[in-house]
Amino acid sequence: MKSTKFTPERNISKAETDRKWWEIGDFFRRNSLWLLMYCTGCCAIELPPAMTSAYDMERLGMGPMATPRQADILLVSGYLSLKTLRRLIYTYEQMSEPRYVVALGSCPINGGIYHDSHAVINQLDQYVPVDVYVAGCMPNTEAVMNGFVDLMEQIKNKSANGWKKYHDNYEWYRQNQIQSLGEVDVHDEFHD
Amino acid sequence: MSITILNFLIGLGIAFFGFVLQTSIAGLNRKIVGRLQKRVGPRWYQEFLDIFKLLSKRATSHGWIFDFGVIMALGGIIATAMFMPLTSTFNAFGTYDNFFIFVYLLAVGMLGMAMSASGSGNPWASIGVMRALTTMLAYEVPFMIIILTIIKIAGSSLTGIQLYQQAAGNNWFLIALPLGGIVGFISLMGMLGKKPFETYIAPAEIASGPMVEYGGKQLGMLFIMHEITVFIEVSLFVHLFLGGATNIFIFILKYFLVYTLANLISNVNGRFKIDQVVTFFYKWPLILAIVQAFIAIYLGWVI
Amino acid sequence: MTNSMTNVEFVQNLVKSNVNVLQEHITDQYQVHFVVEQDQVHYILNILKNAGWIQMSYLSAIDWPEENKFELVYIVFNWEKPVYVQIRTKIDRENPVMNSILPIYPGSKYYERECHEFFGVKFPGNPDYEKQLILENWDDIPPMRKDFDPEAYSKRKFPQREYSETYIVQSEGKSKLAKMEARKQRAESLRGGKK
Amino acid sequence: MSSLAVLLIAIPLIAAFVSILSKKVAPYLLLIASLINVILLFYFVPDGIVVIGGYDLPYGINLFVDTFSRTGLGVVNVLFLVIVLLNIVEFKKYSSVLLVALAGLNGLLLTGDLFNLFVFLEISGIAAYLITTSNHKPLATFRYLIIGAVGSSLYLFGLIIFYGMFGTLNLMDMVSFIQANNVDPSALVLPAMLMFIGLGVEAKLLPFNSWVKGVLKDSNTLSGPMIAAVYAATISFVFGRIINNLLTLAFVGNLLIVVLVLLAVGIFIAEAMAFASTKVREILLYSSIAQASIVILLFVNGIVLWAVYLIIANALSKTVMFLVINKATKDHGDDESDSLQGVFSKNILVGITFSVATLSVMGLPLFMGFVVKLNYLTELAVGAQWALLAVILISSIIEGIYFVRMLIKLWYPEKNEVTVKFDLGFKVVFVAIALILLALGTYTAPLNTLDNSIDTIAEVIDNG
Amino acid sequence: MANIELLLLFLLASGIVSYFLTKWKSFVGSVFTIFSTMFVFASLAMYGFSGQLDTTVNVIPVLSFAQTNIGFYFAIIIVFVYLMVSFFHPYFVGEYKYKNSYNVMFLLSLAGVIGTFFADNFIQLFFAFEFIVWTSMLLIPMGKSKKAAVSYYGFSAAGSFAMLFGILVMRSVSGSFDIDLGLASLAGGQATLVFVMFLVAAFSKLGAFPFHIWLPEAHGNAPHPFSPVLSGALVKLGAFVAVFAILRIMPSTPLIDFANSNLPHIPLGQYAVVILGSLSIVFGTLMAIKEDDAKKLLAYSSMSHGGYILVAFGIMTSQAVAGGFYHILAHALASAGAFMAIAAVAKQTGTTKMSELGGMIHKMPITYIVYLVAIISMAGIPPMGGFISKWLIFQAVIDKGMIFVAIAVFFGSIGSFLYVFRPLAALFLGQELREYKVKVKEAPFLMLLPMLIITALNVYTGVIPSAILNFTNGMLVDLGLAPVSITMWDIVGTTGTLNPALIALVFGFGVVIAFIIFIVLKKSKKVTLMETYTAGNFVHDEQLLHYTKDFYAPLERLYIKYTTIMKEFYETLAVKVKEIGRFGKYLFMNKFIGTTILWIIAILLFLLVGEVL
Repeated sequence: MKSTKFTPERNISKAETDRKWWEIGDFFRRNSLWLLMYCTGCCAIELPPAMTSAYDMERLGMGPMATPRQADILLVSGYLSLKTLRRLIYTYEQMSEPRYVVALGSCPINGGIYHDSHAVINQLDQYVPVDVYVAGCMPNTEAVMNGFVDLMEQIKNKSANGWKKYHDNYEWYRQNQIQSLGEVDVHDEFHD
Repeated sequence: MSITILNFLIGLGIAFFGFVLQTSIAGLNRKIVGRLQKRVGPRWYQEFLDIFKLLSKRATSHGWIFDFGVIMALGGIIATAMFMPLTSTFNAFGTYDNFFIFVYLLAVGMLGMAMSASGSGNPWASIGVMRALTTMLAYEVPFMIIILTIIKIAGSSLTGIQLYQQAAGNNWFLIALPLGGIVGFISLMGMLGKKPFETYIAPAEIASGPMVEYGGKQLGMLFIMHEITVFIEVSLFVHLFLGGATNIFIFILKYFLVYTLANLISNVNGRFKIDQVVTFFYKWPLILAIVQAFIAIYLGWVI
Repeated sequence: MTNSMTNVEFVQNLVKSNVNVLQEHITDQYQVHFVVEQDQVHYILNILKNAGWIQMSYLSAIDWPEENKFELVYIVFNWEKPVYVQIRTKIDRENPVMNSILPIYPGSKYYERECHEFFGVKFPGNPDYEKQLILENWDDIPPMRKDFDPEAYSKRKFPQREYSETYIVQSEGKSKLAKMEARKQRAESLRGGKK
Repeated sequence: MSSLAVLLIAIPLIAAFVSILSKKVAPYLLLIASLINVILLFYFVPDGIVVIGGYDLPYGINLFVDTFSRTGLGVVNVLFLVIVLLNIVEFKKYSSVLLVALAGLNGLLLTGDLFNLFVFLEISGIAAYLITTSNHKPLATFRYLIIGAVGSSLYLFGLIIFYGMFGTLNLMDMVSFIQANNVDPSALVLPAMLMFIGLGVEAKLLPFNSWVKGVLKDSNTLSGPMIAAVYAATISFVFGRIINNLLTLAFVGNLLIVVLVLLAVGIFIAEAMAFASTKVREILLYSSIAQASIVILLFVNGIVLWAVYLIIANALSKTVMFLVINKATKDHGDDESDSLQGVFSKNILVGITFSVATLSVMGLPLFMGFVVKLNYLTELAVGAQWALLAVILISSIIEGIYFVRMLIKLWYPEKNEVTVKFDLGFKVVFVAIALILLALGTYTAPLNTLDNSIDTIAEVIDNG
Repeated sequence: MANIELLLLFLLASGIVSYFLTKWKSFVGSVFTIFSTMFVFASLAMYGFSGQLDTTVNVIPVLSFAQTNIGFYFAIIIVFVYLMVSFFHPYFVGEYKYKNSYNVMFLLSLAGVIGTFFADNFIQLFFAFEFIVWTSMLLIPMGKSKKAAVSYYGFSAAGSFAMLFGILVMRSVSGSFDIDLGLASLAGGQATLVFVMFLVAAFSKLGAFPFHIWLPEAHGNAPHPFSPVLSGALVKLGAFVAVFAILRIMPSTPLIDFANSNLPHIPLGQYAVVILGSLSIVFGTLMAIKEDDAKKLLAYSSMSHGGYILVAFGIMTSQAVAGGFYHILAHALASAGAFMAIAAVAKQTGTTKMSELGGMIHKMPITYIVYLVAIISMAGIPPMGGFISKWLIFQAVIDKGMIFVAIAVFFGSIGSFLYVFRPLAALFLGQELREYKVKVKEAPFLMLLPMLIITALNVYTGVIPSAILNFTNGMLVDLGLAPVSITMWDIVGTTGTLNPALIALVFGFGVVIAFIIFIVLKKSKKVTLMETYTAGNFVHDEQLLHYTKDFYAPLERLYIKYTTIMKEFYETLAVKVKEIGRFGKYLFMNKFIGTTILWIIAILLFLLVGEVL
């Protein structure tokens, strides 16, 4: 004999509740993005104006963070030499999920002015999934801020899943890294 | 005084209220500091967003001591907050709010965090913990001398101290013991880790010190712990020096003023080296504390 | 400034009197360079060091593929008599070997390692000149040699981004020099013609 | 029967003359004589006065046997027998000298006549000089001879003055004469001090004992224990008897203060000297100087009983310590405490006995030394001698430190291996003495059988 | 009815038996030691608490016993520490040089302990006191350094001879060695002299400020199983003598009492003790912060806790003395637990130097928990026993309003948090060094058992103090002080009430909530210790990521220059005595005979001149 009190049908499946939680999480993640400023190249000079009174990224909830463990965004600003890329991959793997990569400048896109150099890689998203590219050989601050807002949009409509891509086809990325860099985890005489 | 589950729940309520109050005031303060630097500044609930964002992320853990330390830290701090009286009439455990509980249960929180930080295996964390303990050694002694004077005058239960200050004829200890108030505020800056004494979370030098290895939920829990610690320390200052509060709104007002003043001073200061912190605290604050204690106890001049 | 001239003269007499100089050139009152035989280099560097040129500023090589020679350049500096003296020598390119000057200038250890890494010059006498210094896991010929083609290496090792059609900017034949000249003119006019 | 006491002196003398005639039989004579002496002493010799020769006053001599001299004789003869037994094989040719020494020592303890005491002093002194020749250090023996002669001649001057003043040489008559017509003590100062210094030289008191270092620094298993234990015990007994009866009458007012200061400074500096030295035998000899000064200090303060027990305890411990160290130095060659390190790691039993002896000298519980030290300190406290008490306590701290340092060095080997072998005879003696020290330390009943009236000369004088 | 004298004889007998058993097989000998100490502890505990220990003497006439509350309190704590440590013997005694004499000396010193605390006349007290000194002195050289035993004996001998001097002075006044009669009969100048002498004994045994040089060397270098006994138990002898000195001898020193009534009414003598106590707290803490060897660090912590006990007894209010007694129990348990944990680590790794150790927690988690609870109690943090005693002492210091003592006391309690954390971080946490990854495994069960018992006791004394405080109230009444008012759960101090059970409950409640928060959220990814943030560098050597060498370097730099003053003072003292000795040798013992004759003539002339004038 079913009780007469009104009990709603429990038809929300577990995946459903998870997705609901994930959306709420997205709202928080969107509104409090922490940057790990991996200032590899010359585009890093665009960041101070982004933080100070002119553009003030803090009103978007964004702020600089000291260590990869605490950061959400890995901000690649400028060209990536082989040695820097190895450290970048190591740091990327240390960040806590979900994590995003924002690449400033044209160097991560196609090698930029260093496209023909033996030391600089030409396309960043072969090695690390990049969510937002901000083109320009040194994009001005407004472009950078737009890039961040685009990232927020992507998080909102759940398309900023570079980190999931990194999980799923980790082998492909790994193979690319080995092909270009030889080996990621290097030993040298000072740190052994 | 029989202790029932109700007391525990009230205590938990106080702790939660403390967390919410402090987080929102911290948000407001970030706004004020933003406006100070002529920029827009974040929303007032930005701190909440940060904390819940951290709790939603998937973190990494370095072993059972790394997690147990965080749990012990947050547990210790919540326990301390449960004892905290909000107004002179309202507190969870009646007359058991002895001053020493706060100082020493706070130490349990510090121990938990220190343990898990150095358990994370990162040298930055150990250096951060060393600096935190050295700073604690620095600001604690002058503060305790002033507390000695207050307890000598008004007994060691916080509500007792509040009632003493609110009684007719007596005024706030900030006015009754002026030097004590100054030393208390400087020690509060040390306790909160505000800028001149922020050597143990120095983001530039040791990559945010003990917090270097925390991400996701551990960092979120440590942020909650930090907020509640700040609540405890600032409300201690309010109860000890500003005469506590008869109703909740006065308490919130005094709380806001003290925290904002501390924050503003913090934002115009550089950062001390760790041995400068120790020599600073053992020079003027200690001398002031001794003079104040001498005047208050032996000469009996309590204004 | 009479004494600086005498410094250069002083250096000239010093070097000429001790070793036969193949070629000599004074860039200005602070820089002078001499080209000497390979086996004379150690001798002249010793003399310079005793005369006060105690700092080894730089050691590197220049690749002359057509002469099939490497030209090693040693730049030493004297703090009392401020003159940069460059000692240059040409060594064989196929089997470039040059005894290390570690005993004279201990500081040259890393320069020699770098020179080996980027040019392939061997420096017996320096215990760890083969060790990797700057390039990590480099798998090609030393990159600074002229016969090394970085673009080919870049194309081979790093995947390029494919674009659907090629955007090639056609420059209208105005030479680069002419453009620079026009720009200079406009800057002059803006400055109001003052010298 | 009563005159058997004379035999104690006579037998060794006769044996000595016979042993000179035939070298071969000398060691057996020595053993027999000392054995007879011990038997005689314990079973046959009664108390009382033995008058010899019945001459009138200045020439007549009488022997005086009472509990005080009996204990002295007992200790000396038994220890003499033990040491002789251990060294008879090695020092065969010294038997006649040892016989003379035995006669002299017994004579010293027995005689009641002061001049006779001087004679026996000379006899035992000569024997002592000859024993020290076994150290093969002629210069040290020569120095001991000269100072010994100076000492005994000073004693003689004192005696002559006393004889001049009181006309008698007999201890008892002289004391009763002084007490009868209560002579002004300031008159007695010079002779008393002369006699004090004379005997002080032989009793190793500080300013007068520069010979001790030469003799004991390079002693061997015979001369070490003989000089340090047997001779020291005898002289302490004799000196104590004279102080207790005769010199106390003189030690009044500031003379007493001078003597006490002399002794106290002597104790402290002796301990400091031991603290400063690293050679094990030097440490032992300086500590025995300090102990000797404490004994004399007790006699001067009238604490006779515990002084006697201290002499016994010291004699026992010193024999063990000197025997062990001399034997170790003979085998190892050098007695520097660093080079002798770890000598006990191989022979544990000898190590234990040596440690027991050292701890007893330091005055630590469970050993005789503790009981004696505690009691004589209490007696001093009763006598309200706080300054002396403080000096003794401070010097016993210093003594404790250097003894512990020495003990730990001897127990724990460092680099080189020290191989020293002690044969059975030595071990038996060591264990026996250690057991005595341990027994008397814990079960203190036998110690309180005797009491302060041990020296009965005073009684004899009072009741005629 | 446990007869004390029989216990003593039993111990002496078992000492001899254990000598032969250890000679045969060291494991059997050590197990025998465990059972004999257990028997002694059981018999004492069963009859002691109700106070009917049989004190009749039938075998050895000279001994005489009396059971007092204070004596029993000390005895039961120390015998308990002896029992707990004896569990370590089977694992450690095997490799010492004179292993069979180790068990003997251990049991003999235990006999000495019982003899001291149940003595009713001073002679037996002194007898047992000296007996402990030389038995423990022979144990110390079996550890690392031989010189430690010499300095240990030097200071202990100085202390006990000073006490003997006091006893003799008291005897000359009261005529007998009886304790109560002697103490009561003292008055005026003599009382002060005896007070000072007993203080010297207390300070040298406690290792407090002026006589603390031997403490780090003896505790640091003693054999691993013996240092918990040294610092947990034997230091308390000093406290026992301090009770005599401070609380029962009332030296007629002037009272510190200016016109104003707020000033502390403490006699000058007691105030001097309090000042020296606080000095030893401060110096103990400063020296401990700088120390690199874990055992020396804990030794300095015993010095600073000795200072707390002296301050507590010096203030002489009922609260302070109760705090002092409670602190004796809390510190005995805490330092015994800490030393045993370090001994367990030293057994596995062979060293106690913090710069060579790291990451022990991964292989020895239970030892880590034991050490953690021990240092929480040592630092005086709430759920553990140390907090109660420190709270009582703070109440008393504040009540008396002594500012400079308060500075030292608060500095000591915060400083103790600093230096106890250092071995925790250096020894147990941080990177796991490669050479210990394979070799180290958890301590065997027989070693863990005592450690866990002590941990449980640490927590018990922290949460439910009423049983122990009742017992200490009985002792306070013996000393003529008002008992501390305690109800079932909380302690009523002069300035506030404390409910330790409530604090522990609320702390547990807080931890449960934090645990719930932790569980609800997503599980975090397990990561090894080497994958830490190293600013991008690839580091492969654990040593580079392990921060232990001079942990508090910036703090050290501030006072490093002044740390060796006291040590140099004592070394120059020793050199002075040596110089006197050498001068004496030069003066009296030189080769030239003339000097002796010169001395003889000089004395004679001095006398004659004296006489003639």
